[in-house]
Amino acid sequence: MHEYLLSLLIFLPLIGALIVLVLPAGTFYGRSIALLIALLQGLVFIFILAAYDTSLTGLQLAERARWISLAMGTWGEVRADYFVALDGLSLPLVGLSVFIFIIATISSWKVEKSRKGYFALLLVLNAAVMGTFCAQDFLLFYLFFEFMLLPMFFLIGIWGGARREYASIKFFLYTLLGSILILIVMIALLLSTKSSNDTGTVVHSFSITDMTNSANILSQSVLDPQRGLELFGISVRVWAFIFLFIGFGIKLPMVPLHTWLPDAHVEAPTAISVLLAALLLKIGGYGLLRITYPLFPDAAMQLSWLVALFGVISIIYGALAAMASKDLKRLIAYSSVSHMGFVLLGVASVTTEGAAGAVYQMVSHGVISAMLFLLVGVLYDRTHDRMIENYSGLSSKMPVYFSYTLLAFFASLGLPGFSGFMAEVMVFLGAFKSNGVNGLIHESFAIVATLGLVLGAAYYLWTLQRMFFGKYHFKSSTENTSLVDLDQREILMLLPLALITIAFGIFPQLLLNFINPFADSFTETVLQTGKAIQAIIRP
Amino acid sequence: MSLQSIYILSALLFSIGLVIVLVKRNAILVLMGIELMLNAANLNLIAFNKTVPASLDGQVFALFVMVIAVCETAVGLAIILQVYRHYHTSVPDEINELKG
Amino acid sequence: MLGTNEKLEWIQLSLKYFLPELVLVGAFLILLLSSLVLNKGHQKKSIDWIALLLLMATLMASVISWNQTTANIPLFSGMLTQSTFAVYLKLLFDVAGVLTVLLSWKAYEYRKAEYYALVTCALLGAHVLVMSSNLIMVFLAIELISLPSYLLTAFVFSKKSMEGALKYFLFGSVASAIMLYGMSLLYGITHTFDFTSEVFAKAIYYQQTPFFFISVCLILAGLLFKIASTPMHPWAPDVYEAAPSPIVAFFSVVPKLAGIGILVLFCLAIDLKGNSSIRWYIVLSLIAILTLSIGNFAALLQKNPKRMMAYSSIAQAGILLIGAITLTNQGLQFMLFYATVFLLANYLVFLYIGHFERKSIVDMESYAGIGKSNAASSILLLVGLISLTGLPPTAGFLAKVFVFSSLWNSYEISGQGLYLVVFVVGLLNTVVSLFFYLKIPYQSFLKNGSNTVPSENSWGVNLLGFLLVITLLGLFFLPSGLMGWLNRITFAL
Amino acid sequence: MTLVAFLFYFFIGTAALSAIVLLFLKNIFHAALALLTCLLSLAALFILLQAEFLAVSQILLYAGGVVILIIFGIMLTTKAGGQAVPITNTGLLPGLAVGAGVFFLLLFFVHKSLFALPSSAQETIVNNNIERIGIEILTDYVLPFELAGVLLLAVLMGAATIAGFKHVKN
Repeated sequence: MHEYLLSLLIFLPLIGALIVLVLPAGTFYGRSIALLIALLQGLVFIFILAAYDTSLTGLQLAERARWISLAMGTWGEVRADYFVALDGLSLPLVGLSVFIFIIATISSWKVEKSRKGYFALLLVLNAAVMGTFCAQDFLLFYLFFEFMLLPMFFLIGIWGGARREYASIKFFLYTLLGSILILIVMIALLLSTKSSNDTGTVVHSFSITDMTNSANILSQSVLDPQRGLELFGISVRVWAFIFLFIGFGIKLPMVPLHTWLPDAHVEAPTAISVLLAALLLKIGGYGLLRITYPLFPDAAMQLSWLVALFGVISIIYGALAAMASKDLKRLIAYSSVSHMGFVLLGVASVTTEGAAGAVYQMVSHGVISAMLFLLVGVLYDRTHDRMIENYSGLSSKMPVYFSYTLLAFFASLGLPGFSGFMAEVMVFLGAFKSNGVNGLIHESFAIVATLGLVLGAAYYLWTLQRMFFGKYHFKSSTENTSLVDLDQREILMLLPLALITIAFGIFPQLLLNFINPFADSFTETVLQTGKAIQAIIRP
Repeated sequence: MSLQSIYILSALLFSIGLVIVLVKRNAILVLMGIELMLNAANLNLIAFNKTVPASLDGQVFALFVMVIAVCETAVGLAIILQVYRHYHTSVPDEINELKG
Repeated sequence: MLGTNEKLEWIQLSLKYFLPELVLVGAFLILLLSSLVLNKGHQKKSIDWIALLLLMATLMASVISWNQTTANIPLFSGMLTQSTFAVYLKLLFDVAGVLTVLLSWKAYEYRKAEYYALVTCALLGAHVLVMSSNLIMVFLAIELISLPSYLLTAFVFSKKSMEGALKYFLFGSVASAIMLYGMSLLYGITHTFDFTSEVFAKAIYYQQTPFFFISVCLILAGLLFKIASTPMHPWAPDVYEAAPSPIVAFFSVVPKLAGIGILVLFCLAIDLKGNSSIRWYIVLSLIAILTLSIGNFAALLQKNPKRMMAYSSIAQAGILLIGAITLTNQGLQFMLFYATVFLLANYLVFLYIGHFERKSIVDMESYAGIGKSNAASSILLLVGLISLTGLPPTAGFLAKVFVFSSLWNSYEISGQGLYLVVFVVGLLNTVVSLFFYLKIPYQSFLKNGSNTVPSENSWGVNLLGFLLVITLLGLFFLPSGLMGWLNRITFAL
Repeated sequence: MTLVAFLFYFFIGTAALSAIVLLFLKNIFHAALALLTCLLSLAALFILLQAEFLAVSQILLYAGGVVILIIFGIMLTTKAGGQAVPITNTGLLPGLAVGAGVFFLLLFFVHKSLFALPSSAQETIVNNNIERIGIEILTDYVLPFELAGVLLLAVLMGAATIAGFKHVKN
């Protein structure tokens, strides 16, 4: 049992999807099965937590089975494994995914249009997300990464709003462009690294662990730092870093590659917006921490300032664009861009605080953004109108809704006592420290980024003032819409989210116990390997 | 009596065949152009064979080319006949159901 | 020189290795006879079964000869060479033949026996073509494929299909005449037709002249016509639109792979193990780049699924060429892997294009809303298109990764900038290809159809589609078995 | 100049002339006759090149087969009233330019490469050419021979099927 926990986590939803597809159409079982599977995953995750040892660094609960092993004559052997495991980076994100999928399934309870397909796709997406966070083999990771694309495309394209086709295609193309860049680097890595435990013939392994170890780089290969291959005057290793950075940056999303996000959010149904914001964006940050930085530490040390710069641009631009938004959902989408900028800044600092802060921010933003999108969904369900200017004085009409919104806004703008505050504080600490510790990024980045906090407070408070305070008024084309307060199902979704933000805000140790060992080893490996490789390049 | 003049004739026949194929708008005439090109090749094969008297490769090849030329003509005319039945013309320009 | 008796003995010995082709000839004759007996009356339906059994038998014979073959064996006085490479391609052709019969099941009833006989004849041509080591055989085999192909295009007997057949015929005959002229010039240079012989190699080694280059280019023109590769591709869209869809599937796989096969063998011969002073990889790379780009960009504009697939198959030929240009063992093995996957995915797509065609869904637009009324079919079609695009989790992805990896590896070893250009163009084209491959799924899932298409009982089609999908997925998750087979193939001439 | 040499150049001349005429004729039936002239001149050249069997085949297969088929085709596809369809050209000048280009290119390279070769063109007179061809076809070339048979059968059957299809109006 113990050793199959992760596989269970990944394959449960796939089995669920099959069951949903096989069941006759027109029944209501689909959503029940989806919920059942999500809850079972919750159970599995509790077992995982019990089995996970926080005192250890490195991968745990590993499962490894030979998947592809091809003898390639002069090439040696190409090997890909089914290799899943957890560490302090994966575990919080897996937990977040399990939790968010339960919420998203409940939130999809009232989907009317072809239920069977919807829940089947939701379950497939579930499996892909779990797999992405667990995979420790590059090919396996890429497989799950790509596999998220189609379910998401159809979920937005079929169940979305008025401009769903445009939004889904834009989403698809952006993500695909990113994944092709990642693919190029994957091929280069495959050809340039060997497995650490090979005997005699060269074994080209996809294992990320093997690729991280700079001793495994084959001499005279494309990515060999000693060979120092250049393309247009820039080292191939730097190119590879840039490709990966762009590929994951699109997912994150980072300004200026973010334009797919507002459109996708505005058109997607509520549950899908929740998944998109809470989970899919995290894959960008996860990729940076898992692949981009550890695999190209030398290039990372050269270009961290660029990563930080894009982080700060995202923070400021996202906040400004949020302020200018008239549509509530678009506002929240842009606030996501702003918040994910902190992840970039944290990663770029390559300090324990910064890296831990980045992971913390990912989890925290996952919870808070889920809450925000659910709240928008609640309002949209009732009035089919998301324009901020059409509402005022909602607090008197929907007091419970107002209190949840207030809480979510405060959490999002980073008020102390909420998880967002902890995350942002850690990122700032890391960014300030970085120049002194490793000299990667300048303090000014951190200072400019604080501007993002001020702007965040400004647009949230302004929105509160416009929508909830004052005299009740609702301008609508259909007059007889009744604005009722939250029902039990909605509270069931929102309450756990609210509790979790508060819990992580007050007891950061809950999360940091898992994250810190990872953040330490991440910082150490990147800095040491980076310096070692740079020493090779410039002796 | 030199082989050079044969090569020149062959090149000439091939070029004329090519021009007919490119220029003429009648399927049957294009077919004739193709026959000219095949014959140019045959002429080459037989002439080159003269330089290797030990074998008859070139001549045998030319023989197969002739057989295939007959096959091609038969197939081509069968198709042209059917096209004519549908379109009442054998001029490809007037046949344009398929959008290019 | 061998005496007549030795030659006769050689012929007798050769027959042992010639079993699949003999079965094919037998199948051809049986089908001809049954056309006399069975075409009238209600026994017509048995023709499908007869053809299926005969082609299955051919497949079995090819499997047997695959197990027999370990090294290159010259057959029929050196006219042919039996090699693992050829036998593997023959296996692919036979699979394609069986699938063609299954796709034609219960359709195109008029003159069915002749129809199958012509398919058999073209298959025979493909078999012989990939074994050829003599230009006479190359020419004859290409005609054995081409002439039945012209006729098969006409087998819808409509105005359109006749026009397609005429265009195909005229273009094809000109191409083969040009190729023949090239062969005659090459004969003048080398004084032999056997391009695997030492005489040939010696002759061209001392004559790396522009004249030699031109005569080879003329020959390549004919081969590229069969592959439907730029600049000899313009016939493809018209023919694909006109021909019966099982035949289109056949055209886009069998002649193409046979053409690639002989192109590889011929290029290996003229490349002189890299000693040629003419850099043939440059020519092949340029052709591959052009083919890929023209195929993909032209496919974007198409409104008819069959025309779109025509351009798609042109682009796929480009990727097959990418596998071939390096002329290394590795690249060619991956090219064969790609060819296998391409065959399966292509037949899967044409299975459904033909299936929907019979429900009079011909245009892209008329696919709108089919995802609802024919959910199973649409999903299986989607998998086929995804595999052609090269996205996971289908074997198409792995195949593309393999082909591009070997290209990259060649770049790394040789440092030829051109390989890198091909690499980049190839990857960019993959993005472009996504736009048109997903057009049909886009219509069928995201658009609402005005008139709902009846979801008729199509379990037979879906069963076949499902099997193909399972194979495509299986090859992604467990490619080791197939790669193990391909590793047996070596390309020493 | 011997008689043989005279005949040689004479037939080269007729072949070239009839081909050029073929290019400019306006009547398709006359074009077929020009093609026939060209093919027969080639048959004569084959005899002079000691390829007698080929010459006979040329007359039987080309003159007797191809040209007759083509004339049948012309007769079946000309419009009612026996009026032959006038032949039209498109892009005659560019076409001619391409043709001339190809011709001079071939001429240039044939001249450079082949004429420069040490001429091994022996004027050996082989008496039993026909016998040798027969033996070669049934030994070395038995496979192509048989395959050509299969091809002929397939083509006859296929062409008959296609040509014999009667267009039924719905």
